[in-house]
Amino acid sequence: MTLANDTLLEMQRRMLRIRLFDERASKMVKRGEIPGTVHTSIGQEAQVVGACMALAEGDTMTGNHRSHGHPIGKGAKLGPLMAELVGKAWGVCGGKGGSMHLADFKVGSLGESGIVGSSIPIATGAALSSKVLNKKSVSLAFFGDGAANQGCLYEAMNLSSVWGLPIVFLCENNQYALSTPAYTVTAGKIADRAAGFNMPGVRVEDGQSVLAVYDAVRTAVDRARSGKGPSLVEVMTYRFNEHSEGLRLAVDYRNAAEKESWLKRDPIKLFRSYLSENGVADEATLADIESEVAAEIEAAVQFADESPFPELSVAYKDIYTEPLGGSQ
Amino acid sequence: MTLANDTLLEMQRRMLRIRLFDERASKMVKRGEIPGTVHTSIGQEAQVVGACMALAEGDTMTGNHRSHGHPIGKGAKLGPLMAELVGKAWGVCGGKGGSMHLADFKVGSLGESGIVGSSIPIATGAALSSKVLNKKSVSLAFFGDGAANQGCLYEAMNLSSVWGLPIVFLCENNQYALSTPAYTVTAGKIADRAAGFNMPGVRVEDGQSVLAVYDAVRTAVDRARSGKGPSLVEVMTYRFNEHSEGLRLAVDYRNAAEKESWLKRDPIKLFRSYLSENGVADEATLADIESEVAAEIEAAVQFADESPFPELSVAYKDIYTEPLGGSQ
Amino acid sequence: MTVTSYLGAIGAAQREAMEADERVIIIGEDVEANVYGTMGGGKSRADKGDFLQMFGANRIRNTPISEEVMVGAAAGAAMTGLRPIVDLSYSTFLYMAMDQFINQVAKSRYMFGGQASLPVVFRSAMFYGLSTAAHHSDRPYPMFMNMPGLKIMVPASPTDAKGLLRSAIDMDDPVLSFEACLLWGMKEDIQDGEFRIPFGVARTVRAGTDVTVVAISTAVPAAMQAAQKLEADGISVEIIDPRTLVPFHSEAVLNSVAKTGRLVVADPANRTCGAAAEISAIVAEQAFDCLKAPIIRVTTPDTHVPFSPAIEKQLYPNATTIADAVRKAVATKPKH
Amino acid sequence: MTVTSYLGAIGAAQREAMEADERVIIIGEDVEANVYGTMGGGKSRADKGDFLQMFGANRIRNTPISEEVMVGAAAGAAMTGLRPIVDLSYSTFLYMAMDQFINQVAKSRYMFGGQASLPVVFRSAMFYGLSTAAHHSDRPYPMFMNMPGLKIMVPASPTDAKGLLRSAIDMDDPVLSFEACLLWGMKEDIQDGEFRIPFGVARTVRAGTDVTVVAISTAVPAAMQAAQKLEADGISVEIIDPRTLVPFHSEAVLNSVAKTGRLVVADPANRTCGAAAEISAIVAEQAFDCLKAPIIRVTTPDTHVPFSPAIEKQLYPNATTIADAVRKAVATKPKH
Ligand SMILES: Cc1ncc(C[n+]2csc(CCOP(=O)(O)OP(=O)(O)O)c2C)c(N)n1
Ligand SMILES: Cc1ncc(C[n+]2csc(CCOP(=O)(O)OP(=O)(O)O)c2C)c(N)n1
Ligand SMILES: [Mg+2]
Ligand SMILES: [Mg+2]
Repeated sequence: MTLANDTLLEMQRRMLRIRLFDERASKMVKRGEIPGTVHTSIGQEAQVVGACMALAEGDTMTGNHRSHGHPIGKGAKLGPLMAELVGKAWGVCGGKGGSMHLADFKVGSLGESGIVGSSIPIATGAALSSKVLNKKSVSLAFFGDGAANQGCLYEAMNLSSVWGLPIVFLCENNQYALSTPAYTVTAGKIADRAAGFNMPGVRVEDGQSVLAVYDAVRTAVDRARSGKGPSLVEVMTYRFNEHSEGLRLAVDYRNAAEKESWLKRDPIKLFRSYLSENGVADEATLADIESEVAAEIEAAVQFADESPFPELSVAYKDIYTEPLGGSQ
Repeated sequence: MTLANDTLLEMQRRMLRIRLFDERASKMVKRGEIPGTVHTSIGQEAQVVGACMALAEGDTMTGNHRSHGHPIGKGAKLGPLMAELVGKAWGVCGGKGGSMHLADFKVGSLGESGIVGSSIPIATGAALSSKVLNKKSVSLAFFGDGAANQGCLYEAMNLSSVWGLPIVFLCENNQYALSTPAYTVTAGKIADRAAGFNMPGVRVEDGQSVLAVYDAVRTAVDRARSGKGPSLVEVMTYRFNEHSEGLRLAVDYRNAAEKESWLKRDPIKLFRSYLSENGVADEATLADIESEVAAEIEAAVQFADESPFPELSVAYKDIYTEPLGGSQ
Repeated sequence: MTVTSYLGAIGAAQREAMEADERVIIIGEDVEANVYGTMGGGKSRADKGDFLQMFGANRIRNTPISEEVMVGAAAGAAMTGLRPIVDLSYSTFLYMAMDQFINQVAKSRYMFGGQASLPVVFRSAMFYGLSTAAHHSDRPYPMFMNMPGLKIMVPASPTDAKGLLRSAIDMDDPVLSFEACLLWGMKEDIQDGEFRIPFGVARTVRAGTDVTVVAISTAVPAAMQAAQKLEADGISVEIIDPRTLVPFHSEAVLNSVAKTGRLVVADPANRTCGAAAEISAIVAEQAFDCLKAPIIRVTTPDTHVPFSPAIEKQLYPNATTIADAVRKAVATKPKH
Repeated sequence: MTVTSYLGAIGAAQREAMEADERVIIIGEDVEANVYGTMGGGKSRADKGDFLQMFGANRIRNTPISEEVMVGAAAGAAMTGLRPIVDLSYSTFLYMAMDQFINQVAKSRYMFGGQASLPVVFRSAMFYGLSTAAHHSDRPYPMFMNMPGLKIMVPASPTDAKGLLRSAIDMDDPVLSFEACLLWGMKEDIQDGEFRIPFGVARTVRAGTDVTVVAISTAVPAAMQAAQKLEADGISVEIIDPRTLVPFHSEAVLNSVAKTGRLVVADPANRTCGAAAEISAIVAEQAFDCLKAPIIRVTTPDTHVPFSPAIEKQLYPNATTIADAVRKAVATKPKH
């Protein structure tokens, strides 16, 4: 598909946002400024942004514990995300979700899930809404290669298929689930599982190319939007950091050569070259984007800094629409 | 595969046992002699027996709510099964399981499950035992077309595949889950789902032929026993009775023509013809088997009649290996 | 007023809610064929009142047997504009979807700081006392009471079944409705047309002065029977049906105990960490000074449900066991 | 005696059990890489004590992320000759397999009339107080207490962690072990070599005369702190750690309450239908005459766990809230 230059630049901008946001988050973890567990999408930006940009406004999506990239890719404001990471009141979830559970309903991000696989049925439900209410929106479920072994994925694929729901199942195959190599726990190829559920299944071998991802997902999204039902898209990629920030394992489960070869395929560098080689943008434009994004990150951090912490009463809010009566 | 005449006759005998046992059970339900819910395997005997006879002694299996046929097919004694159906102390589960939850560990029947799909992981575990302890036994999981939409099946298929477990996933596709036609809730062909999990998947189109079922399952069993891992076998069949005995639905979800065409393909009649046409047994031998089985059923009923009801104390037994201390 | 059964009341609440709001849909196994009798009118599809006829396949959705995605998809649909009713048939199938109930349905509003709204009702029937054995005989509400974020209704009469269910469907919080099969056939005159019964308001089924009996679901009619027997012996029993367990109307119970000084809780769920335990603990903490006798729980013991009717029926609270507990409570002489 | 951490004690129990019995295997996500530190010795695979090195891949089984089949397969394996230990990492992942826990693990022995034996242990860590938010911060034992057929251990010290876990592995009943992450680093001198601590025997952590505090898991050290503070004020607290919740050593609690007349239950689980409710109900029923004051529950309120440390930590029972409850109990003048 041919994309407008603006769109291409927006892709680079969003990938950079994810990269710089996550690099900053990583630093903040080291400095003890972010509590809890943080999983970065560094290295996987093409896969995230290519998929998100294939969606339209009004489309919905769900994600997982590797939670920052998805809403950023879908256009969420960075300040409330950063404030969320530090547990502040201005956080997108009021400080109650944290790094693993971001959600920004404004941009159609219906929630990331710390429970691996568990948000796939939610995305399926959003697709059901679209169909029943004839909204024409598409739903997308992000999940990892690890999550692809959760049974609920196959229930969701089957249900979406028989009901013709507008949904895209997007498997981020970064080849590891924590310390576990996908090939040791995954029978066959994930994309091949689609056929048994009567839907197209494609694997994007070059998941470091934002355009390759975009194309595959866009095809699936168009299919869904036109009423032809669900698709499974598997994207091959790699996370550059450890499973979570600060995690140190006794065993080095990814060898150095493999890591190095993937580091060379940095999606942001690759796309930067593409943009300049194809005359989409000159060096100055690209540098501008980079400094703009850097400034956005600074602003986000400042927003987070300025935010107060939540009041204790907030811990008791939003369990229900209104406080329960009675003894509770 | 060429089978000894004895084996062929044993197939017919076991099919007859299931038929007559279930016909009797059906009558007893009508007379109010069996409490609770009863699902018969009438019409599906070829599928049950073909699969069970492909297993060897020491092999294990699990099943579902349509629960009588499986243990009978695997050679369980009829008396304790019948006593179980009427809730008596001499029942194979002491009266605590009932029609939907038969189990006869003596013949490797590890338990039928009233929860659709829920026993598939159990069968997987038995296969794991076999592998870890090098027992050479094979495990088989019976489940319906309805159960094939439970996620745990795909978790089990994936796990068995990556671990190379000796297991056969046996889908009894009788084309309906209660009132729901399989084609309305099942995307694609169930057997085709195997490929995505890197295992053979075959469909036995003539599931009314005990030999066709036997052949397909035997191939899968041999494969499993020789260490080559799991297979999925889907058998096309039909239940002749209503989903459960005494159930009356407002809607007639199976049309008369369909029912009639399947009734013509009675597995027991078909195999009877085969046996006589191929000179395996003459009329007298076949009639003898029939009356022997009829007598077995009478004896089973008598066994059940003679059995006492369980004492109330039994309700508190076998929750744990021994009674809990403390307040419980 | 029209004589209506418990099951008919459920059907009526669903029908009226579907007529009132296009966003209400029903999803579940075998709902098209109306297997459990709450999806409309008559014996045949042609009959007036069949939901599939009335509302069409877009709103009456027969599902595969996939509880996990049913529950999660209903949650996702509720978060995006629908108001689903999920018919899970038997309550023991809920465990299949436990992660969705707890980690998604119950937690999403909270975890996302109020962004998510979940107007969704999960109906299921508790099939106890019907010889369906441990895989089908269940009363699982205490587990769900332990998880904040879910509202829980346990109607014990046709009126409550209809009124509470309608409130549940209208509500923006997720509700679990536990319907007792043993009450399916119970009939009473109920108010015509639409009505709602609020959550968190207990019903004093019977006024009395000597002992408070808090009774849940099928224990309500059992307690009524017990109370009638006991009246003959001069013991006056007050029966309170909380109707919803979350929210729980503790004031109603505390006020009653303030009057009677004695409490028996009759709860068909398993004993340990059951609803009866919670009610006992509330009273032992908040109305200790009023108590003249030990709080007695009449529950199903911590067994699974055996198949054989010879040994099943005795396990649940019944008029005799409730009456015995009341007598025991009355027999205790207050120390003060 | 060797100084051992809670985590080290768990590892040691597993190692000794695996050495003693070939049928013991471990299955779980990331167990090969020893991500949670209970699968052996050192920092590198080469170090002595690494389970994969010691026992091989046939017995140390890294699984896909498929909790449902992990739990069910462990049950099936237990029924056919193995004695699996399943490492489920975080306790909030258990819901994924709830059907297997309840309908298969808990019910199979019973439903099949004693034919099935299930020697299997399900270990999981309760990650509360660590800013992991509602999807990871859990204390789910009350739900499982409501389901007969499962035994439940909640060790609060390294000694108990080792001794109870070993008993659990040796036992022919399914056991759920709920290990508190906040205790992982706790160290104490523990007995060398193999030892077992029986289920159903509470530990009197501290003797006292004025108030009984039953404390569970992390509430045990918190109660100790509270007791020390209170001692300075002349209040003598007896602390009982039940160690196993199923079976529950009710005699130990009843005897203590008989002495003190006052009960505070400190339980980090959610309040409604929690372990504290059950313990309160047992005492209100069986030791009513001894009670001089209301039974006070100190629990986590019925909220989910928020992420922000600014609002998380205050929610759990701690030395202050426990001490306050004890003071309140003591302040109540007995009516009699
Ligand atoms: C149900 C569940 N099981 C286990 C975990 C622990 N866990 C968190 S992330 C993770 C690995 C996930 O791998 P994958 O789905 O491939 O995503 P990735 O981290 O590689 O992006 C595991 C095992 C969890 N959070 N939820
Ligand atoms: C988890 C679960 N969901 C729903 C049911 C109710 N139910 C019992 S049997 C049945 C249909 C099963 O269909 P299938 O698996 O095809 O087996 P069949 O009855 O056709 O042999 C249903 C929906 C159940 N027992 N368990
Ligand atoms: Mg991964
Ligand atoms: Mg079927």
